[in-house]
Amino acid sequence: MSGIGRPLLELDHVERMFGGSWLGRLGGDNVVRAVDDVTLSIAAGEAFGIVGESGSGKTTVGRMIVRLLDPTAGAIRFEGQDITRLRGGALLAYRRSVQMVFQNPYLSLNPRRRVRDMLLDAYRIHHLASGRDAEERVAALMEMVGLRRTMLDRYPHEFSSGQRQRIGIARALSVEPRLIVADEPVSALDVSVQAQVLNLLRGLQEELGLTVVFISHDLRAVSFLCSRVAVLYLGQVMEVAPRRALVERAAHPYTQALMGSMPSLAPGSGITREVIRGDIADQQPPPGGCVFAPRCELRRRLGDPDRCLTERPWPRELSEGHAVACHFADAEARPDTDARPEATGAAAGPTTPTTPTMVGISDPTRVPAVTSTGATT
Amino acid sequence: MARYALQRILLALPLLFGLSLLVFFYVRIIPGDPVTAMLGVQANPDLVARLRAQYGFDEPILDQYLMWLGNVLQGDFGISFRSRQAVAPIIVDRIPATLQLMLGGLFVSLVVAIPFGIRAGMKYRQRSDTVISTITLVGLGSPGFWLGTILMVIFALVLKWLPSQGYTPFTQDPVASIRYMILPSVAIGLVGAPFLVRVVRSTVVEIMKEPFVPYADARGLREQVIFWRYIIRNLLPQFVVVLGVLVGALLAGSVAIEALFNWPGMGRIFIGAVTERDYAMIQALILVYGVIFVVINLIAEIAQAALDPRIRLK
Amino acid sequence: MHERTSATGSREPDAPVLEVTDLAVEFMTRSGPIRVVEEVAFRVRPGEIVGLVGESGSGKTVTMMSVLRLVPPPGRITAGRIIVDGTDVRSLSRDGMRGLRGSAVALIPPDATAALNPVVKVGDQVMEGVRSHRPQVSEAEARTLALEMFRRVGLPRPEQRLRRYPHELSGGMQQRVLIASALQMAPRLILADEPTTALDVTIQAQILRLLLAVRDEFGTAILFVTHDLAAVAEICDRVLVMYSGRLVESAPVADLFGQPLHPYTRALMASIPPLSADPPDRLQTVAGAPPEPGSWPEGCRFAPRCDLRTQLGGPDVCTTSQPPLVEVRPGHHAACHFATSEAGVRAATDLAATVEEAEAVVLPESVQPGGAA
Amino acid sequence: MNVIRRLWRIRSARVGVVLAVLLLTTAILGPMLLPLDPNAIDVRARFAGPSTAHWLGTDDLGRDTFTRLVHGSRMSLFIAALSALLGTLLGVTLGVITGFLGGWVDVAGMRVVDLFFAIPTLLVAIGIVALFGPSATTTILALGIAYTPLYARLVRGTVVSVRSRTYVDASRVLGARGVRLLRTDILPGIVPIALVQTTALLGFALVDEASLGFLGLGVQPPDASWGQMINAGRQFIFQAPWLTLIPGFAVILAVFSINLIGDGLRDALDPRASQRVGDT
Amino acid sequence: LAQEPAAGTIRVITVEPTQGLDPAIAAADASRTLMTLIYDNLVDFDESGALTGGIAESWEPNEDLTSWTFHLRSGATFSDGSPISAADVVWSIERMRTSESLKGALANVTSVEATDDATVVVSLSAASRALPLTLSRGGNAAILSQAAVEASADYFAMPTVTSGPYTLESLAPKDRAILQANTAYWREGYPKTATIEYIFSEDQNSWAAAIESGAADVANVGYNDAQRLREAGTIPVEQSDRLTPLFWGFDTTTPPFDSKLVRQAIAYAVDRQGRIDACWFGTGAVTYGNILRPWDPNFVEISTYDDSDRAASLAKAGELLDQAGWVVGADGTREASGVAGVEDGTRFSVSVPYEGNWPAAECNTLLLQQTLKEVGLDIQPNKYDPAPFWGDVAAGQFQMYHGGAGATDSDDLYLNWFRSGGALTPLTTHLTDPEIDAKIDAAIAGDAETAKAIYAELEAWQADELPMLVTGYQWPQVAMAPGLEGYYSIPDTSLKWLANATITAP
Ligand SMILES: Nc1ncnc2c1ncn2[C@@H]1O[C@H](COP(=O)(O)OP(=O)(O)OP(=O)(O)O)[C@@H](O)[C@H]1O
Ligand SMILES: Nc1ncnc2c1ncn2[C@@H]1O[C@H](COP(=O)(O)OP(=O)(O)OP(=O)(O)O)[C@@H](O)[C@H]1O
Ligand SMILES: [Mg+2]
Ligand SMILES: [Mg+2]
Repeated sequence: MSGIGRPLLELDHVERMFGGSWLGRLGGDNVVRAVDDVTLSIAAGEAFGIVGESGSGKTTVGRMIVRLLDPTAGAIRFEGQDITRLRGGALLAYRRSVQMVFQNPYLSLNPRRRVRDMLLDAYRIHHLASGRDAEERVAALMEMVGLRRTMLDRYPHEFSSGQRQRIGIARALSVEPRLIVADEPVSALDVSVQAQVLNLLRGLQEELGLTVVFISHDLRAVSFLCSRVAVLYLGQVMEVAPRRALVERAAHPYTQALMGSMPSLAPGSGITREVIRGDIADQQPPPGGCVFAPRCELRRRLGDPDRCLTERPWPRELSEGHAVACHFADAEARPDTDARPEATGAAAGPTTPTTPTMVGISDPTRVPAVTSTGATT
Repeated sequence: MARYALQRILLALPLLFGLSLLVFFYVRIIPGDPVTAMLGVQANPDLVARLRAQYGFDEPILDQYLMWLGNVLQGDFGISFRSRQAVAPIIVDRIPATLQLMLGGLFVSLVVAIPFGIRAGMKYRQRSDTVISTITLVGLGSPGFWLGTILMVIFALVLKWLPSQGYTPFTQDPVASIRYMILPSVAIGLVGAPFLVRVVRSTVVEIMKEPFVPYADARGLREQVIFWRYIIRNLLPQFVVVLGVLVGALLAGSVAIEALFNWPGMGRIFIGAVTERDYAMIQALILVYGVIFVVINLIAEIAQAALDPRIRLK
Repeated sequence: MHERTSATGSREPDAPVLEVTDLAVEFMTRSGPIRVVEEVAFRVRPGEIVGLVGESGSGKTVTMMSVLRLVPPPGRITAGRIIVDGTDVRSLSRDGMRGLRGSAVALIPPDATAALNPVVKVGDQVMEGVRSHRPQVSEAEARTLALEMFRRVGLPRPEQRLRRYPHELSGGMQQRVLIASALQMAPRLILADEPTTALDVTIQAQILRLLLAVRDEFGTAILFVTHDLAAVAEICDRVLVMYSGRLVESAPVADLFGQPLHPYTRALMASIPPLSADPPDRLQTVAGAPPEPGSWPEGCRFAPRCDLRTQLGGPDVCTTSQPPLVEVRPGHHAACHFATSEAGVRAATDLAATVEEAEAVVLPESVQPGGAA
Repeated sequence: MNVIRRLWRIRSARVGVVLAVLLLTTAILGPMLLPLDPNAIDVRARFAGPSTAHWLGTDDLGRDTFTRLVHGSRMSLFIAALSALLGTLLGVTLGVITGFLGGWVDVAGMRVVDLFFAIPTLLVAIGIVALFGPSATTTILALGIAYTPLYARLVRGTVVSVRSRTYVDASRVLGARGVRLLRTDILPGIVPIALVQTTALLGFALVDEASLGFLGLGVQPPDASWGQMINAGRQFIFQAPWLTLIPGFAVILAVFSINLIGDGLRDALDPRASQRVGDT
Repeated sequence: LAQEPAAGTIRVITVEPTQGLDPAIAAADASRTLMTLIYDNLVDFDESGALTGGIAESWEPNEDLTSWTFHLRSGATFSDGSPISAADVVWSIERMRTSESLKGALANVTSVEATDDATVVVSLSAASRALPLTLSRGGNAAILSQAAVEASADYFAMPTVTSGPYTLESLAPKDRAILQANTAYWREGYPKTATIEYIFSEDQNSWAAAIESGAADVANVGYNDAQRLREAGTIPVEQSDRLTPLFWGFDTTTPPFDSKLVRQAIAYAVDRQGRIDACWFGTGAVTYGNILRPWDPNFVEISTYDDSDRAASLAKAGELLDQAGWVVGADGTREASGVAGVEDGTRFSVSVPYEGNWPAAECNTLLLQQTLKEVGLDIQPNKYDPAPFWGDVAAGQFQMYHGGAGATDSDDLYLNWFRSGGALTPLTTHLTDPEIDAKIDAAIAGDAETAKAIYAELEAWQADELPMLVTGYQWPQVAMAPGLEGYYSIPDTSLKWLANATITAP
C-alpha cells in the first residue's frame, strides 16, 4: 500500500438521479435519487469497500467512477482531474487507468466471442500491442488470473462461473489500470469459488499495487479484502470506517444493524435478537431528515427525537479515518446495540490506521455548521 | 391507472399529428404533378381547377398543411374526384361495415385460436401441440382471399347455405346481416387465427415456465384455479395487446376479403381509390385506418395496464 | 441449543415427519438418463429444523422437490421411498398428492417475487390455498385466516397488505407472505428452498428469525435448503451436506461445526471469509470445480479435489470405491474412507478452532460459542 | 456452422429445410430445364386435365400450369426474397441507428417508424402501389417498405437491450465505442433475431404478394406469380379448380417450410438451449 | 285501369358508373345504363330497336329533313311532380349541343325553339334523318329539369329530380345505388318494380356466383360462367341478339401506327376465330373487314382479311411490315429501318392496355401478343385500371389498346364512332377528317339508297384505312334470377328494360 499522499480518486458531493421526465412521472414513475451527495476519497493502492443493501446505490457509484454513468451533480476526480466531463481521447486515456469487474460472470462476457478476442480488445483499442506481442501478453494475463493459455480459444459458456469471473478480471487488467472497480464480483459465485476469486483479487491488489474499489453487500467479503469501508444507505454515506473500526466499533446504527444481521458460523449464536426492523423499500424516508430514521433502533431508543426527521446528518469524523453520518451515533453508551464486546476490541489495542488519512468530507464549506455541535444530546 | 391512461393518450397525440403529416405529404410525393396523375392530361379544366383549389398546391407548404388540417378537423376531406362526392360521408358510411367485418373476423379468430393456442401451449412439444402447430403453420400460409374463394365455392355455390356476397347493416336486419357476414368473417378470421394461436401458445409456454406455476402446484391448488387464475389471468394482459396488433392484420386482410365478398367497407373503396388514383380518398382512408388502429392499440394498452398491475402502478 | 430442542421436546421425536430412503432422481437427456441424486437418505423429526447444504448443482432442490413429487420434467424419481407422516408419497394418487401438497407439506420457494402470481392480490393468493384444500371454507373465513397468518408472520398493517399486488411489496414482505401462505394449513413439514438467498442481510436475519419462531410456535418441522453454512449454524438442529448428488455428511449442528468429518464440509467452512478485524492473508479454497452430473468421477466424487487425500498421498481406494455414509460418531454420519484418520481428525479440530476464534469476535456476549459440543 | 448443425438436429426444421431447398431448386433451375414457354398459348388445349404432356393440366389459354407454376415460383420467391431483404436492410439500418445512437435520433426515428406502424402493413404497401403503379418492382418496394417499421422496432428494441447488457458495458469500459462496439458486440447480438425475423418476413411476403396479386396490384399478366395465378384461376374455379388450388398450395407449402425453418432457427439460436444465462 | 303499385326489388350486379351521371359527360356503358333508368329521352325505342315515343309523343321532319317538330306528351312530369315543359326540353337539347357526348352528333343543329307549350322545333343546317336517333341515345340525350339542375351546384352527384321511370335514392361509391320507382312517371303502369338495387362490383368473376347464391338478380356474366350456367340449367342466361363490336384502337398520329401498312399487317395477322373461341367461349362472330353487322340494311360483306389460310395471312402481314420499314431483327423482333420519325434499329415494341376487369379482354390481348410474335412484333399486354381506362384512351395516351362498345345501327355507328365530335369518336377512331364527316352527314341526310351507297363506300374505306381494327363481335350474356320476368337484354342501353320487369321471390 502506498503511503500518505494525495488521494487517487475523490468523489465530491456526487449525486445521481434517475427518472424525472414529465411524461414518465405522469405515468407514475418516480424520481430516484440513487446516489445522494456522496463524498469519498480513495488513496492509491488501497482496497476500499462499499457495502449496503440492495438499492442503496453501490452500483451507481461504481458505474459513475468508470464513466458508464455521469453524475447529475458533483465531481469525480482522478488524480485531481475531474473526469465527469472527459470526452474523446482524454476519456480513452482515462479508460486505461480505471477498469471494472462485473457482478455476473455469465452476463459480462459476450457469449459470441472467444476469450482471445475479448482480451485482445484492449490492445487494439488503445494500440498497446499487436501481433505476437499482443498474443504473448494475452497469454500472460491468462496465467496471471490462474487460467491456462490453451483456454484462449474457448467461448465463455465453456467455462465455469469462477473461471469466467477470472476472465473478467483478466480483461480488466489488460490495460494495466491503476484502479479497478469490482461490483459484487463474487456474489454470484458458490462459496468455495468465491474464496478463490477473493484470493485472486487480494493477490493482484498486493502484487500490482492496484487500487480496488470493492462493492458488495457481503460484509465478510468486504472485511476480508478492504482496509476501509463505506456504508451506503439509500444513496447516502452512513459511515466510513477502517476495517478494524467497522468490525469492532461500528458507530452508525445502520452499520450495527448490518453487523448484527450477519449469521455466524458458530452454531446457535447470532441472529436471535432483532436489530433492525422493516425493509429498505418499506417506508419513504423523511424529506430533509435522516434516510435511516424510519428503521433506526437507536432513534427509537432515544424516544424518537425530531431532529432525525428534520435535519440531514452529515458525516462527521469520530476518529481518524472514521466518519459517521448520525446525529446521535456517540450520544449514549449503547448498552444493547454495541454488539462488539468492549474487551475484544480493547484486546486488539488501539488501531493505528495504516491507511492514509481520509475522511468522508473534503469540502468543509458544504457541511452544515450543525455537525460540530451535533455531538451533544 | 388514470394517470397511466392519460400518459398513453398524450403519447398517442403526437402519433396522430404525425399521421396527419404523413397523409398530407402523401399526395405531395407523387412523382410529377398530382392533379395530372389523378386526372390525366386532357382533364376537364373545371375539375382540374377544383382539385387544385382543394389541395392549394400553389400556396406555401405550411399554409397548405394548415388549411388541409383545418378542413380535416372539421370533417372535410375534400371531394373524391371520381364520384365528385365529398369523401368524408362516403367513408363514414363504410366504417360500420368494416368494423362489423373486423369484429366478425376477430370473433372467429378468438373462438378458433384461444382454445387451440392454450391447449398447444399447455401441451408444449406434446402430440396435440405438434398437431395444432402444424395446422397453424398451414393456416399461416393460406392467403385470405384464397381461403375465401374456396369457402365461397363450397358454402355458397355448391351447398348454397350462405350468400356468396352482399351486406345488410346489422341495425336493419340482424339475422340477414349475420348470414351475410359469416363467410367473410370466417375467411378473415381464419387468416388471423394462426397468428393468434402462435402468440397464445408461446405466451402460455412462457407462463408455464414462470416459477409461480410449479409453486402453485406445490401448494396443491386445484387445477381449475391454476388454469384460470394463473395461466389465463397472466395470459390476458399480453393477449389484449396482441389483439390490438391482430386488429391491424384483420384490417389489412379485410381489403382483399371485402373485394372478394363485395362487402361495402372501407377496403373496397380503398382498392377502388388506388386503382382510380383518387388520392383525396386514399388520404382520408389511410388516416381513418390509422386512427382506428391507433385508437384500438391505445385501448389495448390501457386494457393491458388494467389487467396487469405491474404496468399500471410501476 | 438445548433450550431449542426442549421447546419441542413434548412431541414424540421417534416418528419422523419425513423419511427419505435411497432416493435417486434421474434427468432424461439426449445422451441418456443422468443421475443427479442418488442414495439419499435422511429423516426429519417433528419440530426439527434440518439444514441441507451443498454447492450449486449438488442436488438440494431436486431432493426437496422429490418430497412433493414435483421434480421438473424431464426429471424422474427412479428409486427410493419417501414417507411423509406415515404416507408413502410415491404411491399416492394424483389427487392424493394434491391433497398433501400445501397442506401436510408446504413449500417456501427461493425467489418470492417469482413465486407469486403477479396479477393477483396477495391476499387472494393466500386464500386460494385454503379454499383449494377445504372447499367448505367460506371466503370470509379464508380471509380471516389469511389476516391472522399475515399478523403472525409480522406483516405490518396486514389488512392493507392483503389487498396489495406482489410487486407492491418488498422482497422481505413477499417472503413473509409465502410463509404465511405455507402456515395456514398448519403443515407438519415446511420445505424451505433457499428462502433468504435473494434477500438483503438485514432481511435475511428477519426471515431466519421468523422461521425459528414458526418452528417454536407451530412445532412445524423445516427442511431448510441453503448454501449458506452460517445460516445453517444459526437456526438448524441438524445438517445434511450434499456433494455431487450424494449426502456426504449428516450431523447435529454443533457436531458438524465442532468436528466436521468430511473433507468437503471442511473445505466449505474454511472458504468462508471470517468477519474479523485481522483477516487471514489468504482464504482456504477447494481446488478445481465440482464435477458435472453425468460425469461423476469413479469412487469418491470429491476425491479429485480432496486435500485430505493429497495429504495422505493419494490412496487408491478413494478413486475406486465409493465411501458409504456411515455413522462415525453417534448421530454423526460421514461418507469418507478416512473420516476417522488421524489427519482428518486433526484437520477437523484445527478448522473448528480457527473458525471459533475468527467468529468469536462478532459473537454477542450473551451466547456461549460452541456450548453444545 | 454451429447454428446450422443445431438447426439440422431439429426434426421439423429439417423438413422445412428440405422443402425449401426443393422449392428453391425448382424456382432457380426449373425454368431452365422445362421445355415449355410459360406464356405459350395453345387455345386448342385449354383446360386440359393432368396428362403426361401437361403434368398439372393447362389453363384457360392452354398454357401449361406446371410450367407456369415453376416460373411463378421463381417470380414469387424472387419478390418475397427481395422484399424481405429490403425490409431487413432498411429495418436493421434504421433499428441499429436509432437504437445505438439513442437520444434525439432515436426519438425522431422511432416516431417516424411508429407512424408507419400505425397503419397496417398491407395498407402501407397498397398506398405505395398507388403512388408508383403496380408491377413486380413496386411490389418489392412496397412490401419492403411496409415491413420496415416492424423490423426497425424489433431491431431497435434488441439493440437497446443488447446495448445495456453487461458485456457491452465491459467493452465500453475498455474504451470500445462507435463502430467497434457495433461490430464486436451489438451486431452479433442482433443476428439471431434478424435471422428469425427475416425468415418470418419471407413468409409474410409470399402471402402478401399473393394478396396484392389478387387485388390486381401485384405482378401484371402475362407474367406468372403464385398470387397472379390464383387470381387468374379464380374465374375458372368450376371448370378447372386446380388453377386456383395448386398455386394456393404452393404458397402454403412455401410459407410452411419457411416457418418451419424460422421456428427451428428460433430454437437453434435460443441461448437457453445451449448455455445457462444469469443463474444468479 | 287500376294500377298495381310497383313492388319488389331487382338487384343488378355490375360495374360502378365511375364516370358519373351527367349526360353531358358520361359516355361509358356503366354510366349510360344507369342514366337510362333515371332520365327519359324525347324519343325512345322498343325491343326490336324501332323508335317509339318517349317524352315526345310524336315527331315529324319537314320536307327536306332540315327541321324536326316534336309534340310533347301532355301530362308528363318530373319525379317531383313538376311538368316536363317545352322549356325544359329546349334547355336540355341546348345542353346536349354543347355536351362532350353529343356535340358531334348534334353539330348540325342551328336552333331549338318551343313554338308552344307542347311543341319543340329543332332546325338543322343540313338535312338529317338521324336526329330522332340521336335524341334516343340512352342516357346522353336525357331530358332534364332545368330548375332542378340549376338549383344545385352538384345536381349530377345526386340527381333526384328526374324524368325517367326511376329516381336515384342513394349512390354509395364502391357499394351500390338504389333506384326508387318514380311515382309520377308518365307511362301508366310502369315501372313494374319498386326498387332497383345496383350492386357495384369490379370483379366480374363473382357476378355469376352472386346470382347463383341469390345475392343478385341480373348480371352481364362472363362467357365461361354463361356456359357453365347454361349447362347447369338452374339460372337462365339470355344471349342478347345485338352484337357488340370488339376492336383494337390505334394512335394513328404517331409511329408505328401512323402507317396504314402496319395496321393492315396486324389486321392480316390476327387469328379471328381463334380468339372468339378462346376468349368468348365461342359465343361471338368474326368479321374480316366489316364494321357493320350482317343484318344491318347497309351491310356489304368485306373479306379482305379472311384468314382461313393462316400461313398466307402471316406471310402477307410480314410483307406489309417489310414494306413499312419494319424488318426482322437479330432476335426475331422487327426493327425500324427507314421508318419516318423512328430512329433506325428501334425495336417494334408496344404496350397494349386493356380494361383490367374484363377477363375476355385480357385473354384477347394475350392472344394478340402471341400472334404478333409470329410476325416479329413485340407487344406487352398491360392490364389497366378499368376506371381511368377510357379517360386515358380519350386523352390519347395509348399507342394501341383493346376495346369494345355497343352501337345500334349504321347511322349511330358512323356518326358516333367516325365523325369528328362523335360521342364515341375519342374512344374509338379519334378521327377528325372533314371528308369523312361530310360523307357521314350525306349518308344521314340522304334517303335509304344514298345512304346504302355511302355506307358501302365508308365500309370499304375503313377496312382499308383501319382507323380502328374490328375483329369480331361479342354477344353479351345476361344471367337472370329465375323469378325475373319481362326483362329484355339489349346491349348498350340494356338496363332500360328493367322498367318492364317484375320479380317474384324464388
Ligand atoms: N438506470 C436506472 N434507471 C432508474 N433507476 C435506477 C437505474 N439504475 C439504478 N436505479 C435506481 O437507483 C437505486 C440504486 O441502484 P443501484 O443499482 O446503484 O443499487 P445497488 O446498491 O447496486 O443495489 P444492488 O445490491 O441491488 O445491486 C435503486 O433504487 C435503483 O432502482
Ligand atoms: N430441468 C432440469 N433439466 C436437467 N437437469 C436438471 C434440471 N433441473 C436440475 N437439473 C440438474 O440436477 C442437478 C441438481 O440440481 P438442483 O437444482 O437440485 O441443485 P441445487 O443443489 O439446488 O443447486 P442450487 O444451489 O444452484 O439451487 C443439477 O446438476 C442440474 O444440472
Ligand atoms: Mg448493484
Ligand atoms: Mg436449488
